[in-house]
Amino acid sequence: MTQTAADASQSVQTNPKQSQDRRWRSVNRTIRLNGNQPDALIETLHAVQESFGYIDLDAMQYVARELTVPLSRVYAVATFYHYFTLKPPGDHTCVVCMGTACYIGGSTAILDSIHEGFGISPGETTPDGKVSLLTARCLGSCGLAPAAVFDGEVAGKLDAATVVEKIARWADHDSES
Amino acid sequence: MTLSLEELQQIARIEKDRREGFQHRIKICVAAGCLSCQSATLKEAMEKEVSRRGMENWVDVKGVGCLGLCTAGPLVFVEPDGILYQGVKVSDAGPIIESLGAEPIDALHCSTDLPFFARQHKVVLENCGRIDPERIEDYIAEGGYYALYQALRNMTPREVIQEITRGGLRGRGGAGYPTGLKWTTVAKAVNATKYVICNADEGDPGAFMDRSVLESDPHRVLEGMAIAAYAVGAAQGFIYVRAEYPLAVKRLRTAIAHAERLGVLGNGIFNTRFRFDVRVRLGAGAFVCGEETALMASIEGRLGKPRPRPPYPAEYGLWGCPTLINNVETFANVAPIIRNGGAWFAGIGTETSKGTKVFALAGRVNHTGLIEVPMGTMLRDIVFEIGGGIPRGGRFKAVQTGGPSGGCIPEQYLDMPVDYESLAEAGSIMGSGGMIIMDESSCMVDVAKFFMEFCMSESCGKCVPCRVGTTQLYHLLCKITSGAAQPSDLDKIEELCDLVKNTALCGLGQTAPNPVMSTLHYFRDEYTAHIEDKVCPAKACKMQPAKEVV
Amino acid sequence: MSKMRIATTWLDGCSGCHMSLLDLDDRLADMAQQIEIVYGPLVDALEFPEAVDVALVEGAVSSDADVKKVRLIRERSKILVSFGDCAVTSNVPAMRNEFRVQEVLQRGYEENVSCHGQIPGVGVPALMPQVRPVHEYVEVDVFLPGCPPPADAIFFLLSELLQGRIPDLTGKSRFGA
Amino acid sequence: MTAADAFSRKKSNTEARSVRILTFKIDDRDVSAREDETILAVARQNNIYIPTLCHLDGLSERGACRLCIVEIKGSPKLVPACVTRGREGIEVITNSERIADYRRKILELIFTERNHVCSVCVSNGHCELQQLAVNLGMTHVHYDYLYPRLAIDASHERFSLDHDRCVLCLRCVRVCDEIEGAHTWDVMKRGINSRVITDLNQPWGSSSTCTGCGKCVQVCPTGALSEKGKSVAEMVKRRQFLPYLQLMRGVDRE
Repeated sequence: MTQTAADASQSVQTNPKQSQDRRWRSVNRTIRLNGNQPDALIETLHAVQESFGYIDLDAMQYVARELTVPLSRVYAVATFYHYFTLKPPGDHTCVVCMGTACYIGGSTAILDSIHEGFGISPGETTPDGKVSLLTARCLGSCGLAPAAVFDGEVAGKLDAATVVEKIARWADHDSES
Repeated sequence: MTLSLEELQQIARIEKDRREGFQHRIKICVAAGCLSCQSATLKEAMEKEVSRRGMENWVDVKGVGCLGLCTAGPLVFVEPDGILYQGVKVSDAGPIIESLGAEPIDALHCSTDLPFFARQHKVVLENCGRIDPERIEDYIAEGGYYALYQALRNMTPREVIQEITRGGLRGRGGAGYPTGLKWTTVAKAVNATKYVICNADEGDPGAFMDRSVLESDPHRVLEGMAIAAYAVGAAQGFIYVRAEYPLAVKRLRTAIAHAERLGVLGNGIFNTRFRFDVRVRLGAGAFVCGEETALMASIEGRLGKPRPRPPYPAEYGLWGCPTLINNVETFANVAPIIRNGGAWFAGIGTETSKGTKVFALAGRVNHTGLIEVPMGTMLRDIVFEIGGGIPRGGRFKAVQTGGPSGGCIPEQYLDMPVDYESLAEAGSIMGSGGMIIMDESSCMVDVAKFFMEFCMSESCGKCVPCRVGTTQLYHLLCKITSGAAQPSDLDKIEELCDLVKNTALCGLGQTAPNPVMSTLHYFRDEYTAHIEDKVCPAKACKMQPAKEVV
Repeated sequence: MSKMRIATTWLDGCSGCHMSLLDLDDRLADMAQQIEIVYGPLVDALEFPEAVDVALVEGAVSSDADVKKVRLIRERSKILVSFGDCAVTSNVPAMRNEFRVQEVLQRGYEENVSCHGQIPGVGVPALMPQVRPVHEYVEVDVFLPGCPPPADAIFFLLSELLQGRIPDLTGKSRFGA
Repeated sequence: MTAADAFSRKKSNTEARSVRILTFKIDDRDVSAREDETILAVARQNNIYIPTLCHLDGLSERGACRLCIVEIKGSPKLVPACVTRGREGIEVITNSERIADYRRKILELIFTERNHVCSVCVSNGHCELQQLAVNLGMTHVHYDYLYPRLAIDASHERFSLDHDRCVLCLRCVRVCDEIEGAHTWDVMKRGINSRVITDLNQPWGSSSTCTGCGKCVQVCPTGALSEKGKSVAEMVKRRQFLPYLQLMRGVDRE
């Protein structure tokens, strides 16, 4: 529980339950709506991730206590489901679709060129914390293969050069500012 | 509050009058495919153009669900002229408005006489691209919730099930289990509490029909669920939907709220004693949760790991209660069957596979997108007529159906009718309806490896054959595609396929070897080329034979 | 009747299996009428001979020299026995497989020595990236697991082979012993 | 409690309390059984050997190791004996060539998954996995070993955890949850990356929920969980407490 999001762990110290942090309030709302039931574990973890961008150990501890779910079960669920991440994401995220259509459409080449250009593999973030690379099982945009999501926006019919250029823009733009 | 038939009809009438009031209606596809081509901005631009010209009262601009031909997005459909525009840019908004009532713009025009549109038969997708998914009135104007009224007021639960059985509807999630039979089992189970679950955890890579239905016509699924709940005696429903489909989730939540406000969900629906509530539960990125028992475990907030069956969910399901689980497309077929009768539905399709099926066409084919055809349509028609053939003069090699549980069907089966039995005979399955077309540039070993990697990382890890067997298979396939394999490795692959298929705990494991087995069956020479000659015939694999010790 | 020509060899292992062979004691002497040990650490032969009837291979395949050796043995022997756990499972030698060869060498020859650490490079066989059991390189006719296999099991093995039978070793020995 | 247990319990609660007695065949022998008994239980009562690994009397069933698969005559599907109930008139085959072959291969897969170096394992000679290899006639593994890089957790003052020996039977998870009630153990990640964990995947010694009862160690079939300071010869697992606790669970069931 060391270098987690500083503000998040701060609010833990001030007890998330009473926290005025709107992120904790959103988590607490989910917990309350589900009547603190253990079966709301996945819903609650979704709420944590949506609020904080990831799920850290403090949050897991809090969720376990509030829903009376064993600690190990919370960790098990948070790591079983690939949608959840325990690491803070970079400032920007690029999700490359690895569905069948995208795969035969060349998404591997896209990943290769991102690796070449920025030195990150799926699941990794650039050392400066700017860009995270993820893969998705299938975005359901098979008609536009190969597809990727750039900060929540789906883009289709991509090729390696376009993707690298888009990511480069993130990396450069932010370093100037 | 409860709703009467008169009120339902009135809503439909008002909505229709409202539509009639407009001289032109512009429908812009705002499903995920076109959204990723900036159709939302296009819609804004179109609205701006209309208001700039002060035409709000006779031109209606609305966002609709999927129009099908995703490859040509953003798509715009103009009514009542019936003109479809493709690849519409923001700058085209003005000219399109100008052209209303006059000659259509040739450069953007997309003929709806194309076999892609003409050969389709829409039941599940009948409203997709026609209605605004965020307005319940639009759905009602198309006859929505009338089937629910019919069922609740004029039919007994038994009659509802009989009608479904008469229609011959089979599960659209993969295995094709007769829906009527499933409902009967749950209806017969004795328990105060029962549940209805809609499986919207569409995880097959290459399948997006469920997403499209949820994004384009969410009320249809809710209505189907409510009818099912009435038939089996449930009062609570869950929709288990992938968190990766935020738009579908949002529209579902909107739809549920609207339906509750109107009284077609909730207490005493249509002045009966029937009550039904629906809640959305989010998946979290686990393919195995498409398996019934894993899905229920996940709804209960636990690890999505399958358990041995029996007991089946119909007897012992969610929180130990009898539970009906059907997939999105299955529920989407329910209302039309009740509205038009089982006999009507049974009149579409083949002897054993009734109705229509939605397929997601993707891969090396000219027209990618969502199509709906009667069961039994020839594979060749789907690929070459509707799909428009292989781009850039390529040669058809195989079509992959059924996702990671399915197989690759080679050219010699092109004249096969697409139904549950024929697909199984060809070594594949219907699955949820993904169809990936492959040409000569695809290496079949590489495709098999792709699916095995999928099964390996989606394996829940509970049973040994799936957990370790898929890993071993993946490693063997990697050896082949990297040129490091020996002939004996092929024996090991076949042996492992047989082992995993026969001894794994759940459907995911038991079907995981299918892509390997089917490619090995039809394209064995590609495997041997990799192993013996150390070449990839499709030139897709990077062969780096291991350094030999001499 | 000519004597059965037996060769024994020792790849990456501890020689424990050979010790167990010696534990046959007087039974070995009895058998001397029927067998001839033509190669192995116990006899004085420089090159692996031709036309060997039975080869007992102890140890895992660990270096390029092992690979060459085991292939030669296979070529020149009628029956090849994977003799003991290292040959059958790669056993303790394979514990280095979790690490890269360079890491292993550094640990063994530099970090863990008190003075003048140096990784030997000249005149020693190069290590394979991973230690593997014998049957991954050549076809094996009989597997005799055990660390070491008990003398009784070895006796049974040899007696059966002398009778012209491929022995069924079920229950005679086990992994680990 | 397995779904099957819970279901039959519920059924017997709602329906009449009479338990039917069935007769069927296991390996050509006529056997009789209560309808709520598993094929495995009936086979054991009749001294018919069916290998098991994840099963342990006194814990809920998982049906996960697949070693106890049996054939039922006339059906191509193999069923796990530990969770399948008998049915009137069926013929169960526990030891056909086909089953023996599958079991051996499944066992081989388990051996390839982790680094089971029996010769230097604390449970050498007292290990169920090692014994299974003997019982099933598995003399070698013909699949490639995977050689994962795994750690040992020796942070607990009395026990240690060696992932290299773990077969993911989850007996530890079940005994801790179902009998001790602490639920210190669970399994993280999925598929080939699954690992047993304590609490939030933290060192066992720092677990806030572990009661130190050691039941997990005693039920572990291999050397994955062991007691510190014991020699190989001493590392015999003691499970005497399980029948007693099982009895309590039985009382609870009445």
